[in-house]
Amino acid sequence: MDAIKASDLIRLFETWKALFVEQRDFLISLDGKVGDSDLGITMSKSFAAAAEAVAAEGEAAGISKLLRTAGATMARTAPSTMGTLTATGFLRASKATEGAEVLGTAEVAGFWRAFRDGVAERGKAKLGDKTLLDVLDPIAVTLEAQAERGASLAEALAATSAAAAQALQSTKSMLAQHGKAAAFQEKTIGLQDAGATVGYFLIRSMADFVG
Amino acid sequence: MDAIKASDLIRLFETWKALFVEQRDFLISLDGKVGDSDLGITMSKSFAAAAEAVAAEGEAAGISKLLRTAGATMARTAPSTMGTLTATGFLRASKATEGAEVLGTAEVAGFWRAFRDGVAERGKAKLGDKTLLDVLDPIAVTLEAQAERGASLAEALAATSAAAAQALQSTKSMLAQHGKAAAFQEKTIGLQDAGATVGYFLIRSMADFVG
Amino acid sequence: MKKFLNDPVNFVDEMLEGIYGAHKELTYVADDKRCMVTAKPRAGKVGIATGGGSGHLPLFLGYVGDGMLDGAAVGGVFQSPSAEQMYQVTKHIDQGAGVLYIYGNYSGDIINFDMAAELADLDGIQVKQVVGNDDVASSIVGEEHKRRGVAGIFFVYKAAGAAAAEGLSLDDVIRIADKARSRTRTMGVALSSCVVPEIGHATFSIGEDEMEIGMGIHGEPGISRKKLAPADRVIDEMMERIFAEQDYKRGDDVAVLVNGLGGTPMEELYILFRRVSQLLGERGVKAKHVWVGEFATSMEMAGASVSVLHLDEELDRLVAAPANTPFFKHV
Amino acid sequence: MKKFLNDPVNFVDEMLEGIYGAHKELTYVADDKRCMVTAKPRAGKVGIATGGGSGHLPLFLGYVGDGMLDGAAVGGVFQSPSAEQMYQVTKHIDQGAGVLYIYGNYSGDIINFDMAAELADLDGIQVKQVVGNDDVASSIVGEEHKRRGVAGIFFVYKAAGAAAAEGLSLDDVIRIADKARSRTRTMGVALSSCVVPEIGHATFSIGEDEMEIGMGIHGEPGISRKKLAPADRVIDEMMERIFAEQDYKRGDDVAVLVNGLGGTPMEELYILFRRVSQLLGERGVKAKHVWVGEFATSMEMAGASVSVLHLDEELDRLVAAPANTPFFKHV
Ligand SMILES: Nc1ncnc2c1ncn2[C@@H]1O[C@H](COP(=O)(O)OP(=O)(O)O)[C@@H](O)[C@H]1O
Ligand SMILES: Nc1ncnc2c1ncn2[C@@H]1O[C@H](COP(=O)(O)OP(=O)(O)O)[C@@H](O)[C@H]1O
Ligand SMILES: [Mg+2]
Ligand SMILES: [Mg+2]
Ligand SMILES: [Mg+2]
Ligand SMILES: [Mg+2]
Repeated sequence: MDAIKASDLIRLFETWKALFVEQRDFLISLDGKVGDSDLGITMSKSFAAAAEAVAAEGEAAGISKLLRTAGATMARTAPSTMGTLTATGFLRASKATEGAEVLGTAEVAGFWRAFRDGVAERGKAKLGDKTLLDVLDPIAVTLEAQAERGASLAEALAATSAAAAQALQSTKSMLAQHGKAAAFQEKTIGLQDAGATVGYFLIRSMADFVG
Repeated sequence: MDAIKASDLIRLFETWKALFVEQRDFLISLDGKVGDSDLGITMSKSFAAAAEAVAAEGEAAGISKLLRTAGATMARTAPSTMGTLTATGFLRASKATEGAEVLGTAEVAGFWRAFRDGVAERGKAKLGDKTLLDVLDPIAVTLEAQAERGASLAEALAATSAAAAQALQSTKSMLAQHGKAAAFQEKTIGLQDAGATVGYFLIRSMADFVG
Repeated sequence: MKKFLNDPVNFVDEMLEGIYGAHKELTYVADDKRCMVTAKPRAGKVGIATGGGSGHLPLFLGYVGDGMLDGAAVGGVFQSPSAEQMYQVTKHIDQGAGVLYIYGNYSGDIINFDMAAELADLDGIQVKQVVGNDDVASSIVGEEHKRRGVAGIFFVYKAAGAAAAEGLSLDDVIRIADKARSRTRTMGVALSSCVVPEIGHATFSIGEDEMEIGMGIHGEPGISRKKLAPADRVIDEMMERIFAEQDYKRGDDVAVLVNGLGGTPMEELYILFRRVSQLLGERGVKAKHVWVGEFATSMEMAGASVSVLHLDEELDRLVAAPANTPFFKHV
Repeated sequence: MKKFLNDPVNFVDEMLEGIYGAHKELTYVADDKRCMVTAKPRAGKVGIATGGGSGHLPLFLGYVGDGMLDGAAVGGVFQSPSAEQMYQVTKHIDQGAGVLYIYGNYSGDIINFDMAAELADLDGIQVKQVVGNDDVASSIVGEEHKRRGVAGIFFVYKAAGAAAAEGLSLDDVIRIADKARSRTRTMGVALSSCVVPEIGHATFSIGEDEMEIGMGIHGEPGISRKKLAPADRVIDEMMERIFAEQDYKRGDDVAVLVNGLGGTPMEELYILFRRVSQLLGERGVKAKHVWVGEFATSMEMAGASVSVLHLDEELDRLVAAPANTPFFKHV
């Protein structure tokens, strides 16, 4: 597809919901290695709730309003670190897409830039701290470059998904500085970050969705 | 030996002490089947303490005084059901042997009669209730009969030990009415009573000691 | 065995050292830490003593204090204190108005408390006894005298302790203790065993998905061992047996104690209480006083018990009276 | 998993139903049981709120009551409440004198409390924060801001709660809370894992003869995993780290909290306290206020922590002040 309409966004949330049902146990065990095992639960819960909320609201609300609903719902249903950070991300994306009828490459780039900025402000992590941000930043940067060179949405997201995959790999060599993982210090080296994994899943799934 | 002197009694307590060190685990598991597993601990503790106390007191104190010391020590160190009942038994045996220089067959019979009566009064069990009393009573009865027919101490105790062995076997078919075992009801059938086992061990060991 | 322990032989005495170090309002007599008494006895008051095996904290000694008990003798883990120890406590707490023993129905304790009462009698101290037998699971109706005493003894302490604090006579305190005893019923359920330190392994074994309804606090067998059911169904079964014991009428008041056996977290106890409360509500019976927590444990045993005291006006007042012990405070 | 449970999804809400049923002095706002407030707010008083994940009873909501806190928002097991829930509690407990948040240093909580403070600020409510970071094991000296908050937060609640009850201003209450925070140190040790109901299996595994010194209350890794040592040696190691943190002089007073993580029986906690008390004695430091019991748990986890608050005159007075909450009473 060339651009994401409000009705597509509702289906995208359905896709994300299914994604986290599928990845629930994987994320539980990933977070369990250097965390508290809740990530699979919070993500599957929050995306399920968000998908239902946006479906209930309906496409007539428009993209920005749907994203706001998704963010607010997630903040309520899964107020873990990642739950609140992704909620913040969607709330900021809602602001960034105000007035947009559809999301083409430029709008999607704006979406993820705002998402990244929201997570960065709320979480106060730096790049390299082994967090979600280490995937979100290359996502935003890649999408901006793709938009600048006039790539189609499918092309842009495919490239971004690949960049995110690589960025996720890079988190393996980082030392966790935040959240429960920070306590594990050296033991986190060699492991991919759980939150970054979620970031990668989101973008890959979005790329598959439009591709 | 023909009769038990004060010095012998001190050695007999040594023997009993060794007996319960040896039987500790067996009694723990026996009491564990339909009770709380403490019998091996309480018996080894109380006879160790009693043996040390009578040794410290010395033969000059005389038999009755030594038995009193043993009983009082046991009451203090192992106030479980069996601990207090055996303590009561030795205190009563002390009364019964007042003035006795040595314990021949008649005195030993008096010893165990008093022991049995003490346990019966303190514990309020009836014969057949599957307790220590079901071995103590045949012990007292057999010893009296042996004394009446003028048996030597070794003979009398050998016969009594055999009677006690049989009485212990008989407890297998009884239904426990007292203590923790009572809760197990039918499950106690087929098992020999733990307290009765202690009674049998005491008399068998006494028989071996004089034999 | 996963315990914080030094030499298991010293388990009880080191625990007691810790308790006296932490709670200066408690002291002991006869140079024996196992003979605990309150540091501030009240002249003329009926003395109340309890005792029993260690391993049940806050039972027994945890209830020594204002509005509750005056003394407690404790033995080794799950073992009775000696007659001599109880006698020493008795002598100390008698303030001329007599002494009441309140303890659980276990043969070892009975034998030793009987002996202690005899010794105190020789000194001219009037001693009476009320023996807790609240455990419904441990014998049938009609054979209540065979039942074990478990967590429900808390209500007997509470009522009798408040009565004694009010200055009532020994006869009145006995009457009230006995009334609280006869109107209290408990049902327990165990999920795992405990480990007696000197024994070093589990007292009994129970499958990973099993529970035992009615198990005693030393691991005595219960009524049935079955697959662990949802919390609400466990309570339904337990409460059915409790309801069958007394004539609870609409409008009646009860006091409820949901007691953890040691290893079960508080969160679960409240989930259990929630269902107890629903069932009482369905019968129009009001849980006027509620306590949820650990009141009589079996060390690390996972499990819980529910005790219900059928109130009358007098018990209502006494149960609500203030109390202040190191382990139990009511304001 | 040996738990009293219905549907694990309802674990927290059923627990809360039980708590409100048992403790009428507690209520909630925003039609949300997870937004707990005291039923009797005091006009003009600085409001104190806390919050955090469920599964730590009596933390957090157990300290809502006289002389302690005014409200608490709780989340799912080991999960932060939402910013919205905290904001609702904040709005309700603000009595015009401002609100202080006291909570533990966990990223999920910080992110949500920050958001709540922003929301309250828009309403013109003055909100300040003191973030507990007492867990010595979770970061080195010099990096104290990275340390987790554990049981020692009890002392921060106690001191700040007493200060607010005395009618002190928000600035004074913050100063006192921050002082209590900065003078409190905790070391923990875990013997077994807990089970998050919705996950259904142990959070981590640990050998039958192992312990982990410094483990966090959600199973975060500690300093060292080793063979379970005698209780006294465990305390020696823990206290050595605590002593290294502050300049304790002969004649100094401290408050001590020996906290069970849930599965460890009280008997063992007193054995641990005994050794703590000996070590303090050797240094001429007095344990002026002592609490032993369960104050911040991890459901059924076996283990314990020791918290030490280095007193000064002001903290001494405030820690000793009366308090009365459903889970904690001090008279
Ligand atoms: N301050 C932060 N900023 C951005 N991301 C963070 C931050 N702290 C943690 N994270 C991310 O959150 C992930 C863990 O999320 P989650 O399991 O929800 O945390 P918790 O269970 O501690 O609340 C980490 O893998 C990391 O990517
Ligand atoms: N009332 C009683 N009279 C006589 N013997 C008894 C009585 N009650 C129990 N016993 C004996 O005590 C034995 C158990 O002793 P013990 O393990 O010390 O009991 P507990 O652990 O209950 O204190 C039983 O096997 C039985 O022989
Ligand atoms: Mg997590
Ligand atoms: Mg026994
Ligand atoms: Mg016993
Ligand atoms: Mg516990």
